[in-house]
Amino acid sequence: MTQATSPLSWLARFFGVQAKQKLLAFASLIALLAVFSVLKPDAFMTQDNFIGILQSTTVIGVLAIASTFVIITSGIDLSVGVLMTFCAVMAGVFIVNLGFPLPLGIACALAMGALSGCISGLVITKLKVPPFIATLGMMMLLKGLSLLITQTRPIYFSDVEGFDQISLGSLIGDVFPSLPIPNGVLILFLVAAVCAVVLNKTALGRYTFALGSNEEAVRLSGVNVDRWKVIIYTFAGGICGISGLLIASRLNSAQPALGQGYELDAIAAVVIGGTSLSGGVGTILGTIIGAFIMSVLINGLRIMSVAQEWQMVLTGLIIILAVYTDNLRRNKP
Amino acid sequence: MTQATSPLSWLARFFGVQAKQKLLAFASLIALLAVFSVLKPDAFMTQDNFIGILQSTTVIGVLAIASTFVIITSGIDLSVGVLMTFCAVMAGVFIVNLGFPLPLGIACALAMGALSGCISGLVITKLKVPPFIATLGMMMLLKGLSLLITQTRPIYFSDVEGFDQISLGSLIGDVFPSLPIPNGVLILFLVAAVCAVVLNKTALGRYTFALGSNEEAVRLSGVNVDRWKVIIYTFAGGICGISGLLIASRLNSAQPALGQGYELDAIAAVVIGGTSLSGGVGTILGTIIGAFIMSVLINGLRIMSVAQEWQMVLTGLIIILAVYTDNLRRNKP
Amino acid sequence: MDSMPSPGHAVAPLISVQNLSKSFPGVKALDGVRFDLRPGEVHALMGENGAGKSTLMKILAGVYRKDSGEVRLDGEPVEIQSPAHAQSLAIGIIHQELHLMAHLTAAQNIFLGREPRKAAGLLLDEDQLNRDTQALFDRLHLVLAPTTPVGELTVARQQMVEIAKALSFKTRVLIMDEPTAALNNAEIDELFRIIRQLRSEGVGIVYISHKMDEIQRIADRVTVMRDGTTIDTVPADTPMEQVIAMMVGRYLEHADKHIPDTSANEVLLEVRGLNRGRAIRDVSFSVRRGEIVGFAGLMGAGRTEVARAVFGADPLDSGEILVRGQRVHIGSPQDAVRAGMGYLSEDRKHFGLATGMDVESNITLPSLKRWLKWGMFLNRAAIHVVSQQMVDKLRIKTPSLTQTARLLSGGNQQKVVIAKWLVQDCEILFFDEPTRGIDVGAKSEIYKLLIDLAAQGRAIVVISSELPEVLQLSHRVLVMCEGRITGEVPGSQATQENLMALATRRD
Amino acid sequence: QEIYIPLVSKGFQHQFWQAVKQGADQAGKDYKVKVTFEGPETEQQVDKQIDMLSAAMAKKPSAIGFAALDSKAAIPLLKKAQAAKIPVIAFDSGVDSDIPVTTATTNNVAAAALAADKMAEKIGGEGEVAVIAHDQTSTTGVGRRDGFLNQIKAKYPKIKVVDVQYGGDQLKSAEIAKTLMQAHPKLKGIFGTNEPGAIGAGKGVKEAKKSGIVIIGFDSGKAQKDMINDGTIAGSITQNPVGIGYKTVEAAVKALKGEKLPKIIDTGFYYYDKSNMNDPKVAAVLYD
Ligand SMILES: Nc1ncnc2c1ncn2[C@@H]1O[C@H](COP(=O)(O)OP(=O)(O)OP(=O)(O)O)[C@@H](O)[C@H]1O
Ligand SMILES: Nc1ncnc2c1ncn2[C@@H]1O[C@H](COP(=O)(O)OP(=O)(O)OP(=O)(O)O)[C@@H](O)[C@H]1O
Ligand SMILES: [Mg+2]
Ligand SMILES: [Mg+2]
Repeated sequence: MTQATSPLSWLARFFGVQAKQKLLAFASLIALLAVFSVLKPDAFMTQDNFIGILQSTTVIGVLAIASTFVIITSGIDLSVGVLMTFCAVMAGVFIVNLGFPLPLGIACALAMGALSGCISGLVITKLKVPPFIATLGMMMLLKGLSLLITQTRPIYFSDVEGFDQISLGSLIGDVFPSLPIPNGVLILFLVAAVCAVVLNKTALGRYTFALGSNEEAVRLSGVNVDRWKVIIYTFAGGICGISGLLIASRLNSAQPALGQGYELDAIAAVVIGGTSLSGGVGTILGTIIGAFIMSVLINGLRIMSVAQEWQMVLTGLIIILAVYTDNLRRNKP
Repeated sequence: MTQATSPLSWLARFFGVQAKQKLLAFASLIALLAVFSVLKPDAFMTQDNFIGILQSTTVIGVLAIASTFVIITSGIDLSVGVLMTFCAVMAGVFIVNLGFPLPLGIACALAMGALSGCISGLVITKLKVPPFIATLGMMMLLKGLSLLITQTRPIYFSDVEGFDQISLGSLIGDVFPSLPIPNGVLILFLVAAVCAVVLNKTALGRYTFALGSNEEAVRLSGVNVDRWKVIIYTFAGGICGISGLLIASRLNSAQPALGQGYELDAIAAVVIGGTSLSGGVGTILGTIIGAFIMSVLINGLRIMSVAQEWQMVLTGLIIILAVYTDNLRRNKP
Repeated sequence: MDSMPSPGHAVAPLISVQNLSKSFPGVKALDGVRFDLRPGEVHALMGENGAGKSTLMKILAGVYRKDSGEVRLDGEPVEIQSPAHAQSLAIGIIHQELHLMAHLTAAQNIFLGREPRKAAGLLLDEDQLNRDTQALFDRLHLVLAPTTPVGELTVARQQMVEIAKALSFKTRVLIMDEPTAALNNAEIDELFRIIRQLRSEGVGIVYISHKMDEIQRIADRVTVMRDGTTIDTVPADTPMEQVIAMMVGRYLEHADKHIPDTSANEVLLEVRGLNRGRAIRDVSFSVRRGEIVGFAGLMGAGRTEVARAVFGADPLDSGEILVRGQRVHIGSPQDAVRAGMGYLSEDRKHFGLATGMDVESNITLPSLKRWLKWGMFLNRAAIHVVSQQMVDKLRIKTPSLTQTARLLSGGNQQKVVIAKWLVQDCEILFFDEPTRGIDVGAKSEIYKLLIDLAAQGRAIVVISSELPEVLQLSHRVLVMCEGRITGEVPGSQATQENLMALATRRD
Repeated sequence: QEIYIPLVSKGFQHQFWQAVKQGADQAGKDYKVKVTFEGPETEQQVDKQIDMLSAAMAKKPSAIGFAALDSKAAIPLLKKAQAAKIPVIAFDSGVDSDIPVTTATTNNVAAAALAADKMAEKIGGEGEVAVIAHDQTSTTGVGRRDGFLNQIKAKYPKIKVVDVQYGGDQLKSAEIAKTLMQAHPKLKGIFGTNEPGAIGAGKGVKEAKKSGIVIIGFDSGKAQKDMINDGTIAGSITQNPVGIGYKTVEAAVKALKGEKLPKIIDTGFYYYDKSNMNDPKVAAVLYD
C-alpha cells in the first residue's frame, strides 16, 4: 500500500479531500473487487467485464455527482432520475424531431436540464417548499411531460450520425486498440474532474458547503442565499442533462418512461461516498467511489448468478454496511 | 362556516392541533372537492364515489400515519411501502401456509412489522446510519425477502373465512344499510385516533417531538435517545403492519411485488398535512387531510378522464402548491 | 453537626479531580488538571478562551469521557458514563451552549424525561407539568408562561429556561458554564439570589464566567486554568489583577477612555421612524464617522430587533434608512452589506457561525468576492494570509486554519465571528453583544480594536447588556425600553444609574 | 464443459415472467443444461437490462435467450455475441434484428385483437368500454393496448373506448376500475391487459357491487382463474409463457447442436373461459 500513497494523496488534493483516511472508502471498493475476483476469477476479472462495469457506472455516476452538490447544501433532489430522462427526450425533440445540428441540439438539451433545475431551485427558495417535496413534485411533473412530449413512444436516434458514439465510441480505443474504454466513461471522469474543481475551488462550491452548514449564518453574512441555491440546483440540473445524453446515446433512443428510481441509487452512491445527508460535508471522489461500489456489487452478484431476490437482499445489506463502515472510519481517526 | 367552528375546535383539541389556522389544510381539501363537484357533479358527488375515495385512502392513510411519527423525529422511512407488503406476505405465511388462527396470525404479522421497524431503528441508532439510507437498505432487503418467501407468487387468502371482511366488510352498513362504509375506513380512523392520542398524550409522542426538535438536547437531558428512537421506529413498523393487513384483505391475497413507491405518496400526504420534514412539527389530523387531498385529487382526475400523463403533471403541481399554501398560512397568522 | 461549615475550611470535597487529561484530534484540551469542589461553596473556574473549562465540566457531566486521571465523588472514584448517569449522581449542569428543543414548550423542555404521568402511567399529565413548572418559575421569580414554545423566546429567556431546568433537579453539584452571558443585571441578581440559597443548602456550585465583578460578588474560591492545566486555586478575595495575571500570564494595562469630538463628522448612518410590530416603535438615531454609539437596555428592549431590522434581516413595517445621506432600500442582509454595513449577531450558533465549516471559510464568508480570481476561483493563498492575520490579531486558539469551527471553544468561536466582519471591512458595524463569552484578556483587545476601527473613520454601534462595557466604549449611549428609544446620554456623562433609569422608563 | 444458457427477460416479478422461468427451468432439466433467468424490476429499465445482458456475456455463455425491452438499444451487445459465435434466441416479443437465430413468441397484437372480438361478442357489439393497460411504454403493454384499440376501431364502429388508464399493480387497477365505472355509468366492459389489470378490474367491480360489466382479461394466475370461475371475469386471453420459456431453451440447445431452426416459433395464444378452462390443451398453458 505504500506505493499507492503518493497518487492517492495527489488524488486527495485534487478532489479536495483533506483527511487522507476518507480515501479509505476505496477499501470497501477494493474489498468487493477482491471478493468477486476470488469467487469468480474467470468471468469477473476480465477486461470486457471491467469495461462493462465502467460503462454501467456512467449514468448513475453522473447523476450522483449532480446529487452531491444538492445534498451538500443539505437539500435533496428526487427528480434527478426523471430529469435525466426528460433531457434525453428533449435531445430527441431537438435533434431528431426538429433536426437541430448535433452540438446545438446537445446544448439545448443540457439547457433544458439546467432550466428544470432552476425551476426546482425557484420553487424551493421562492415558494419555500422543502426540497424533498419540491423535487418530488418536479419528478411527477417531468415524468408526465416526458410521456406527453413523446406520446409515450421512444424517440430513436438511429439516423443521427455519430450520436451513439457519444457514449459507446472509444477515443481511447482508437489510439490504444487494446484499451477500448468507451467515451461515456471518459465523460464521467471528465464531469467528475470539472465538478471537483467547481466544488473545491470556486465560489459556487464554497457556498454549497456554507449553505449546508448554516444557511441563516450565510444569509446574515450578506450572501444572496436564494440566488446561490437556485444556481446550485441549476448547475445540478445541467449535470443531470449530461447523464440524459449519456443514456440516450447508450440506448440510441430516448426512453420516456425510464428513470424513476435512479435517484435512489444516485443518493445511495453519494452517501456511501461519505457525503452527509445533513449537509456541509462531501466530496466528488467519494461519490465516484460510492457509485463504483454499487455497480461492482450488482455486477458481481450477477456474474455469480445470485438469484435476483437475493441480489436485492444483499444490496440492501451492503448499502447499510458501507455507510456504517464509513462512519466507523470517520469516528476513529 | 360558523357552525363548523365548534366541532372543528373539538377536533383540533383531540388531535392536538394548537393553532386553529392549521385546520385550514381543510380548505385545500374542500376546494378540491368543490372543483370536482362542479366539473363533474353526477359522477363525483355520489355516495358510491365518496365511499370509493374513503376506501382508496385507507392503505396510504395508515402508511402516512406511520410516516408521520418518523418524520416528526426528523427521520424518514423509505421502507414503509415495502414493509406493508412484507407484513401482508407474513400474514399469508402465518395464516395460510402455517394455518394459524386468524387473530394469532394477524398479531404475528403486526409483530413482524414492528420487528422490521425495530431493526431499522437499531441500524439508525447503533450503526449510526442515517435514516434515509437505513430505510433504503431495509426497503431493498424486505422486498427481496418478500419475493423469496413467496417464491414471487401471491399468497391467496381465499380459503380464510372472513379475511376479506377486515377491509371490505361493513359493520356500519350492517347497522345502517344506507351507509355502507367499509371496515377498512373504520380501521383508518381508529388508527388515526389512537395515534393522535399516542402522539399528543404519551411519552412516546413527547419524545417524538423532542427528538425532531433537538436530539442533542434530549440526550443531554439524560433521556435514552437511542432507546426511544428504536421504540418510535418499532411503533411505526407496527402501524405499517396494519396497512399490510388492509391491503392483503382488500386484494384477498399478499402480492409480493407491490408496495414500492407507496412511501413517496405517504410522505407527500404527511408533508401536505403540515408536518415538517425538518422535524419537531406535525399532527395526525393534518396527515389524514393530506392523504385525502391526494386521493380526492387522483380520484377526481380519473373521474374526469384526464389522461394519465396529465394526471402526473397535475399531481406534481398540486403537491407543490399544497405545501406552498400551507407555508403561506403558517407564515401569516 | 454544628453550624454550616464556612468555605475555606477543610471539609471533605464533594468532587475531587486529579491529573485529568483529555485530547481531541489535534488538541490536548486538558493536561493533568486538578480541581476540587466542597459542599456549600461557589467555586469559580476561570481561564482564557480555550483553556479547557467547558471540557472539564463536560467530563463531570458525562458528555465526554476522560482519557486518563481520576474523578472522585464523595471520596469514591467514579466513571461518569453519560448525562443520565451524571444526573443520577446528582450532578447538574447548565451548558455554555443552549440545548433546548425549540418546538416544545418551556415546561416540556424543563421536565423532559421526568414528565408527570396519569392513567396508570400511560398518559402524560400536562396540567400537572405546567403547574410544576409554574411553581418552579415562581420560586425563581421568573415571569414566563410554562406553555410558551421555547423557540419563540429570546436568547436571554431561553437561558433562563436552561437555568430553571438545571434547578429543577435535586442536585448536590451544580455546574454553571457562563450562565450570565446572555443575562442583564436584574436577572443576574435574581440568579445570584438563587445561588446563595443553594449554597446555604449545601450544594456545591462550579461557576464559570468571564465577568470579573460577578466572581467577586459570588465566589468563595477561584481556580484558574491555562492551556489545559490548573494554575492554582486561590480564595476569592485575591486581588483581581492577580487572578487575571494568572489567567493570561501577564498583567493587563487599562486603556483610559478618550472620547474624540466627532460632532463635525459626516453622518454615516441615519435611521428615521423605524417600526416593526411591537418590538420596534418609532426608532430614530444616527451614527457619525468615528463614533461608537452604545445601545443599552434591558433584555427584550428591542435592541437586537433594531439592529436586525436596519441590517435587513427582518422586514420593516415602516421607516427609512440613510447611508451617507442617501436613502437606501434595504430588503435583505445582502443590500445592507452592499451599503457598507456589517452585523455581528448575538446568537453565534444560529446566526453567526457556519459551524460545520473551517475557520478560514468562516472568516472569509462575507467577503468571499474579494478572494476570487476571475470572479470565480478561490484564491487560496490570499484566503490563508488574511485568515492567519485575523487568527494572530484576535489570538484565536485553533490548531489550524482548517479546523472545523464547531470544535473551537465558545470564546474562540465568537472571535471567528468578529474576524469575519473585520475582514469584510465595513464602514458601519453593528456589534450585538460582541464580547459574549470572551475572556478578559481578549476583551480588552477587542475594545482596543473597536476604538481603532472608530478612529479609522468607521461608524460603530455596540449593543451590550453589560453596562460597564457600554460605559467604557461608547462615545454616546442610546437607551431603549420596550421598543422605544427612551434617552440619549453623552459618553462622558453616562453612569450605571442614569442608564438604568432610562432603561426602565416605561410608559 | 457444462452448457450454460442465461435468459435475460423483461421482468421477473410478474406471474407471467415466473411462468416463462418455470418453462425454461423445466427445459434446462430435460436437456441437462444450466439455465439462469433474470430481468429488470420494471419494463422501463432498458439500460439495466443491457447491463444484465452485458454481465451475462461476461459469464461466457453457450447461448443467450433475450427478450428485448427495446431491441435497437441492445444491438451493439448482440453484435458482440454474434462475433463471439454465441447464438441468441429471442423470446416473448422478439428482437428487431436478424441476429437472433429464432424467436419464440406470440403475437400480442393479434391476441389483443381476439380480446376485442370477445368483448364485442359479450356486450352485443355496441356500447362503452375502457382499457386498464399495464404501462405506457413496454412492448407488451403497447401491443396489447393497441391491438385491442385498433380492432375495435376497425371492426366495431358502435363500440366506443371511453378511456385508457394505466394500472401497474392490482390495488391501483382496482381503484381505476371503480372510478371508470363512476365516470362512465353506461360502461359495459373493461379490458385488463395483464394479470394485475384484469384482477384489479375484477376487484373494482366486486367492490362497487356492479353487475353486468364484462371484463376480458389477459394472462392467467390463480386469482384470475377464480374470478373466471365465479363469473367476475368473462374470459381471458392467455399466451403460453411456460411454452415460451421451454421453447427458448430448447431452441438454444438445438442451435448449439447446429440444427436448423424456423425464424419464428409461435407458441400461440388462447381464449379461455369457464367453459374450456379444464380442456387439457388450455389447462396446460394456464399457470397459478
Ligand atoms: N469536541 C471537540 N473537538 C476538538 N476540539 C475541541 C472539542 N471541544 C473543545 N475542543 C478544544 O479544546 C480546547 C478547550 O476548549 P473548552 O471549550 O474547554 O474551552 P473553555 O475554557 O470553555 O473556553 P471558553 O471560555 O471560550 O468557553 C479548545 O482549544 C477547543 O478548541
Ligand atoms: N423570535 C421571537 N419571537 C417572538 N418575539 C420575539 C422574538 N425575538 C424577539 N422577540 C421579542 O422582541 C422584543 C425585542 O427583543 P430583542 O431580542 O430585540 O431585545 P434586546 O433589546 O436585543 O434584548 P436582549 O438583551 O435580549 O438581546 C422582545 O419583546 C422579545 O420578546
Ligand atoms: Mg467554555
Ligand atoms: Mg439582543
